[in-house]
Amino acid sequence: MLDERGLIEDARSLGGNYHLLKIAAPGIAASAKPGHFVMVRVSAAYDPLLRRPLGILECRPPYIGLYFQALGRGTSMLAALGPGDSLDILGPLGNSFPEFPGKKVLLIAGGRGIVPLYHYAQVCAERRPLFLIYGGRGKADLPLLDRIKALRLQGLFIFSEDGSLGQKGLLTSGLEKIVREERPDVTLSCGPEPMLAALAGLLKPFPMQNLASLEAIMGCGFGVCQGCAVRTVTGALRKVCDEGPVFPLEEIQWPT
Amino acid sequence: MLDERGLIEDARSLGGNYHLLKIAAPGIAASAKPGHFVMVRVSAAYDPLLRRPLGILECRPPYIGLYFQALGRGTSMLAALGPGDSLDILGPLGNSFPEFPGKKVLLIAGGRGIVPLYHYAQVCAERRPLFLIYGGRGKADLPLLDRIKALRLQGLFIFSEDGSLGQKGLLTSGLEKIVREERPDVTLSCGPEPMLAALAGLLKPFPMQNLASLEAIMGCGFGVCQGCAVRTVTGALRKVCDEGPVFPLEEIQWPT
Amino acid sequence: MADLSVDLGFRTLKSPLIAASGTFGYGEEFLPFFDLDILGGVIMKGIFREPRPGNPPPRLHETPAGLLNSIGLAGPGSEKLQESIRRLRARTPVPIIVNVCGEDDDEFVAVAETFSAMAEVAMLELNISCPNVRQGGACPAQDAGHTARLVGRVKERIRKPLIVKLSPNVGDIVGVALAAQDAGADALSLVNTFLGLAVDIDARRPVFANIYAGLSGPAIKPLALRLVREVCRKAYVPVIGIGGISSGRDVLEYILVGAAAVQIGTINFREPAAALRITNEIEAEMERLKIGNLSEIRGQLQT
Amino acid sequence: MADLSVDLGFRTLKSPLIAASGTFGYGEEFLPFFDLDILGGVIMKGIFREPRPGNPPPRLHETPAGLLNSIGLAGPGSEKLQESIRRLRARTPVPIIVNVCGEDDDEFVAVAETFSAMAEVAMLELNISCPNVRQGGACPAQDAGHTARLVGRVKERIRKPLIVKLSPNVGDIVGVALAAQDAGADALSLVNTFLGLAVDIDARRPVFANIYAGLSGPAIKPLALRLVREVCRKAYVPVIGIGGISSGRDVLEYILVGAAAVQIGTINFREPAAALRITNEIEAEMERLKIGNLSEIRGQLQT
Ligand SMILES: Cc1cc2nc3c(=O)[nH]c(=O)nc-3n(C[C@H](O)[C@H](O)[C@H](O)COP(=O)(O)OP(=O)(O)OC[C@H]3O[C@@H](n4cnc5c(N)ncnc54)[C@H](O)[C@@H]3O)c2cc1C
Ligand SMILES: Cc1cc2nc3c(=O)[nH]c(=O)nc-3n(C[C@H](O)[C@H](O)[C@H](O)COP(=O)(O)OP(=O)(O)OC[C@H]3O[C@@H](n4cnc5c(N)ncnc54)[C@H](O)[C@@H]3O)c2cc1C
Ligand SMILES: Cc1cc2nc3c(=O)[nH]c(=O)nc-3n(C[C@H](O)[C@H](O)[C@H](O)COP(=O)(O)O)c2cc1C
Ligand SMILES: Cc1cc2nc3c(=O)[nH]c(=O)nc-3n(C[C@H](O)[C@H](O)[C@H](O)COP(=O)(O)O)c2cc1C
Ligand code: FES
Ligand code: FES
Repeated sequence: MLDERGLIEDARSLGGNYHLLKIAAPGIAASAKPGHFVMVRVSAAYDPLLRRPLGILECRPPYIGLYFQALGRGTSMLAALGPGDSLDILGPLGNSFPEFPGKKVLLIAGGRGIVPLYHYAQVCAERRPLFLIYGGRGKADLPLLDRIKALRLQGLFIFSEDGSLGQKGLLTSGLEKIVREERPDVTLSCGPEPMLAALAGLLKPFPMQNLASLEAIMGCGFGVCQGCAVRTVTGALRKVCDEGPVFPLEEIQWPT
Repeated sequence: MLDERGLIEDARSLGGNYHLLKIAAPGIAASAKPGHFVMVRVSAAYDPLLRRPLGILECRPPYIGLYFQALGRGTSMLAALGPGDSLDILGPLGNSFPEFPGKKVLLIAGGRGIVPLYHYAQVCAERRPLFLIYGGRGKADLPLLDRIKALRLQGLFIFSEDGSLGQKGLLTSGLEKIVREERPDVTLSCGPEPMLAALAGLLKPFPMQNLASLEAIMGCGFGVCQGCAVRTVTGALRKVCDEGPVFPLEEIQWPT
Repeated sequence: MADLSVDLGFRTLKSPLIAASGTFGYGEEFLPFFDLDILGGVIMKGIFREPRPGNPPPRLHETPAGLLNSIGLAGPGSEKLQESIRRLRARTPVPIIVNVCGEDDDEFVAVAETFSAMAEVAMLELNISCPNVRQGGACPAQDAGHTARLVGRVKERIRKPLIVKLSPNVGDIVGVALAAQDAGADALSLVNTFLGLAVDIDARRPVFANIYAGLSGPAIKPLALRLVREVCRKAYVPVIGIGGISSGRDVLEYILVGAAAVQIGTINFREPAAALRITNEIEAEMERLKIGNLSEIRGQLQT
Repeated sequence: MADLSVDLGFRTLKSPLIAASGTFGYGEEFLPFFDLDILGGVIMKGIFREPRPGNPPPRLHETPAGLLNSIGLAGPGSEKLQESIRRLRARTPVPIIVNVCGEDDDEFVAVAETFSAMAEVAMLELNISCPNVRQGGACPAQDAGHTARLVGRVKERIRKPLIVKLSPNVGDIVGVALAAQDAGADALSLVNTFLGLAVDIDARRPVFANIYAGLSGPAIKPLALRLVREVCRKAYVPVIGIGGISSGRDVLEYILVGAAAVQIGTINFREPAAALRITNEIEAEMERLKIGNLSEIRGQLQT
């Protein structure tokens, strides 16, 4: 973990509020693993005050790739940056995904939840059978599709709520069928909370290991502020930033 | 006076913290006169909270030119902008310099105080005899010299404290001689407060009209916050933003 | 279209948005930027009987997302303000509110009487909470007894609705609020600026001659919103929320905690047409949240 | 080279810069970023006797230049903290300070006794000012009498210097400060966070389950600096200034108003090596201003 000044090499808008940044951050790139995230300082001034957590999309030392949605003030400021601009990045953070050698792995990505799973697929696709379910509201929410197709996935299932790409509907609507047919050993998921909550219910009957990468509001990203607590089924609170962001899906107390 | 979204057409660093911006701001450019200034919003976020006052260096509709020193947080953020970036600009503000048709005018500029005087010279040099005294710490503080030489000035006197350009010394050291020789009807001055205070003393014996453009910390720039007060010799307070920034030199109570 | 009107009980305003005293000059300065008649009201810069120069410069100091001011209620005196009010009335029908000041209680009463007599004035706001008049920041609103006495005296002599403006620099703002209410305040407005300090480390002096100054702007919003909620829970007269408002969302936060209307201050310096933008944002939020009139959500914070 | 050491009377610290409780974890987390031994001290996250889960999420809400937190003093309990302290001591000689909490006075005393007995602990800081334990934000530091009683009881049972941490959410902070001092506090630290509120307009609820939360960060600096000056003018025990510090200049401002040392909080989240940067900035400012030791300027604000 280190705090380094990253230099933007390439900045790309993918339409629909989605952005890609390629950043030279040699220290972080040297040790980033799939599932890790970074905390990015968006402003030299004190508004916004906090850094923003972003997953690592890919890592090709000395570069890391970020993929994000410009939603609020912080991410909009990030979206305005271009090549030559620099920004402070703290990372790699969090617990990352285990590799699961030899296991059949199903990746389940909702919207920007693709980030850590893309990274996982890029690193692990050669080594084991990988399947990916990828869903979004519509075509515009799935701008990484071309890159995903270039990965060596054993199976790719696309869902869009409006039917503009792949199957029409929420990805959870097609999930059971895919699981029954492909019989994965492990699922790795990332996406909006309602999606993960639904997954927790849908996957319960199957004898698999299910890991999910969570989001939470973060003050620090390295375990000191206690701001990122998430409640587990035992009622205990865990820190998403350093005890996670990857947790067993069934350990989390999902909102009902 | 209007608040418009200016589009940066050209941004140039002149070294030594000095920067030039060429901004498309058609509404402001349509009515800006020498001595006018603008209030520039430096950040979309609330830190820095206030706009920054900057003089208008030149005005070629639809463009205005700004020339500024990146000193603190606000001006440093401005210095980071480039072509294609936009920024909110309120102007033209203040009372501007009278034209003084037919009069012999001596311009006295210290450092970035060149801004309104350059504008005046550009607009008025063809119409009346103009002299300019321009001083700074050293060569690096006088980066507009080439442009100034292109103006049709009747006389140009350069001073630098370190002697790296023109005569060595403060411009006030050579002032009396120049005034005696050229016998101007009017002086227009702008520069650091100690320079203006010294001018007030030096020019007192001469029978001229002396106008100075002042700086003050400004909250609004258009007369509503009362933040920019300056004390006059009568003890009264005047607002630099809308009663100035141009005042008769001898009306101001200069610090001793 | 959302209906922005709000009911203060004694009067209905076209909009919950009122321009705060000291941040909107004498109204006229904003005519180039938007039609003032979209506002619920315009409050004039605080006024004393006689002209006052105010405090020596510097009078402003920027802080992160905030502004310290020590203007010291510079102003032209009652007579000149009457002229400004007539000039503004000639240009716009927006309700004009006078921010009444005084060095002592008698002056407060005298100034209030003067403007109560003006047909152009809709209401008075009693500024018992300016931290920049006395060194150390003391003001009548720091004492419930003084507040009650003063409000009572002023109410006796005026025939216009009286808003009493409270200070956040007190231990028990609710106590002062209730004292003002019981003494006859028709509405309460809060907050005035928070006492703050800035130091010039080179000069080893406070930045301001008066030492302390008043903090305003987005930085104070969470603090002001808390105080407004506390007062709204206990007062029955309408409360006008003030402090750091810079967006339509901010306005809805204040209404949810119980404010009947709000004032915008420092944001007017940064953005002369802020009131227009915020009005549009309030409308947009109301439509998004399917709110027909703000009375539907006023004080409806679920806890 | 500037000499950063400061004298608290009962102890000399290597630097005026202390890491504030709740913003520095248990120290270890910062070892990757800089050598903690440059600091005057490290204060552990506030501790109760038993483990506490803290408040439900969300626990943080960003505001302009500020942070609202409602962590609710989540922590592992006294026993686990003792282990953390031993681990930290094994890695660095930096003075370790324990931030002592309690649901009631007995618990404060018990926790204080536990850590007073630990050789690794340099001092205790009595956290009587956390706004996130009770709904509404009430805490012992809002009452001078309660403060005096509690400080007196704690002092009787411990053999380490006691810092008492004050709340800004009071009418008369000087009164509470003097009560703590007279009851035996060896030093005072202020301020803890300011009570604030944020509202979720979509849910029509407060953002936080506990309704109010504590505001920290650069936004509060002008307010905290004012309060620290007021206490420094009246107290004779050393005062540790806290609130929004983010630069070496800020530190010098606090020293000029009379603080003997300072704590940095929220800035540690934004910038894990903030303490290192600020240490360098203090040195640079001291050299620029030709200050050999901070005692030369402590309390030297010219007014
Ligand atoms: C571990 C982790 C990894 C993430 N990876 C990505 C990614 O790869 N791509 C991407 O687009 N987004 C990602 N997010 C979400 C991203 O952090 C938020 O969208 C972003 O912080 C919003 O900031 P803002 O300033 O634009 O929004 P604002 O609404 O202005 O933010 C205000 C505050 O809320 C917090 N916040 C708002 N939404 C979220 C959220 N969903 N999660 C966490 N904090 C939030 C912000 O950090 C800030 O403190 C990730 C979040 C986490 C926790
Ligand atoms: C009418 C007018 C015209 C000006 N024209 C120019 C110009 O053409 N080119 C140029 O380089 N500078 C000009 N200045 C000065 C310029 O406004 C300041 O240098 C700038 O505001 C500093 O902001 P900052 O954020 O970089 O500094 P910071 O130190 O971060 O500023 C903090 C606060 O102090 C104020 N401030 C600091 N220094 C000054 C100053 N000298 N005058 C006014 N406010 C100050 C800022 O506005 C801000 O409120 C002008 C000032 C005025 C009043
Ligand atoms: C420069 C300035 C001048 C002010 N003058 C007055 C005044 O004359 N009378 C008054 O009641 N309040 C005055 N105030 C306080 C504001 O009306 C308002 O209560 C305060 O600024 C908080 O609101 P804000 O955060 O939206 O600015 C002034 C505030 C500022 C910043
Ligand atoms: C997330 C968070 C947790 C905190 N926890 C504690 C605590 O456990 N004990 C305590 O005395 N103060 C606690 N504080 C208050 C800080 O120590 C400090 O007094 C306050 O944040 C003001 O300083 P700052 O503006 O530098 O952050 C906490 C502050 C924050 C932001
Ligand atoms: S984000 Fe600070 S502890 Fe997790
Ligand atoms: S800057 Fe606001 S009145 Fe002059």
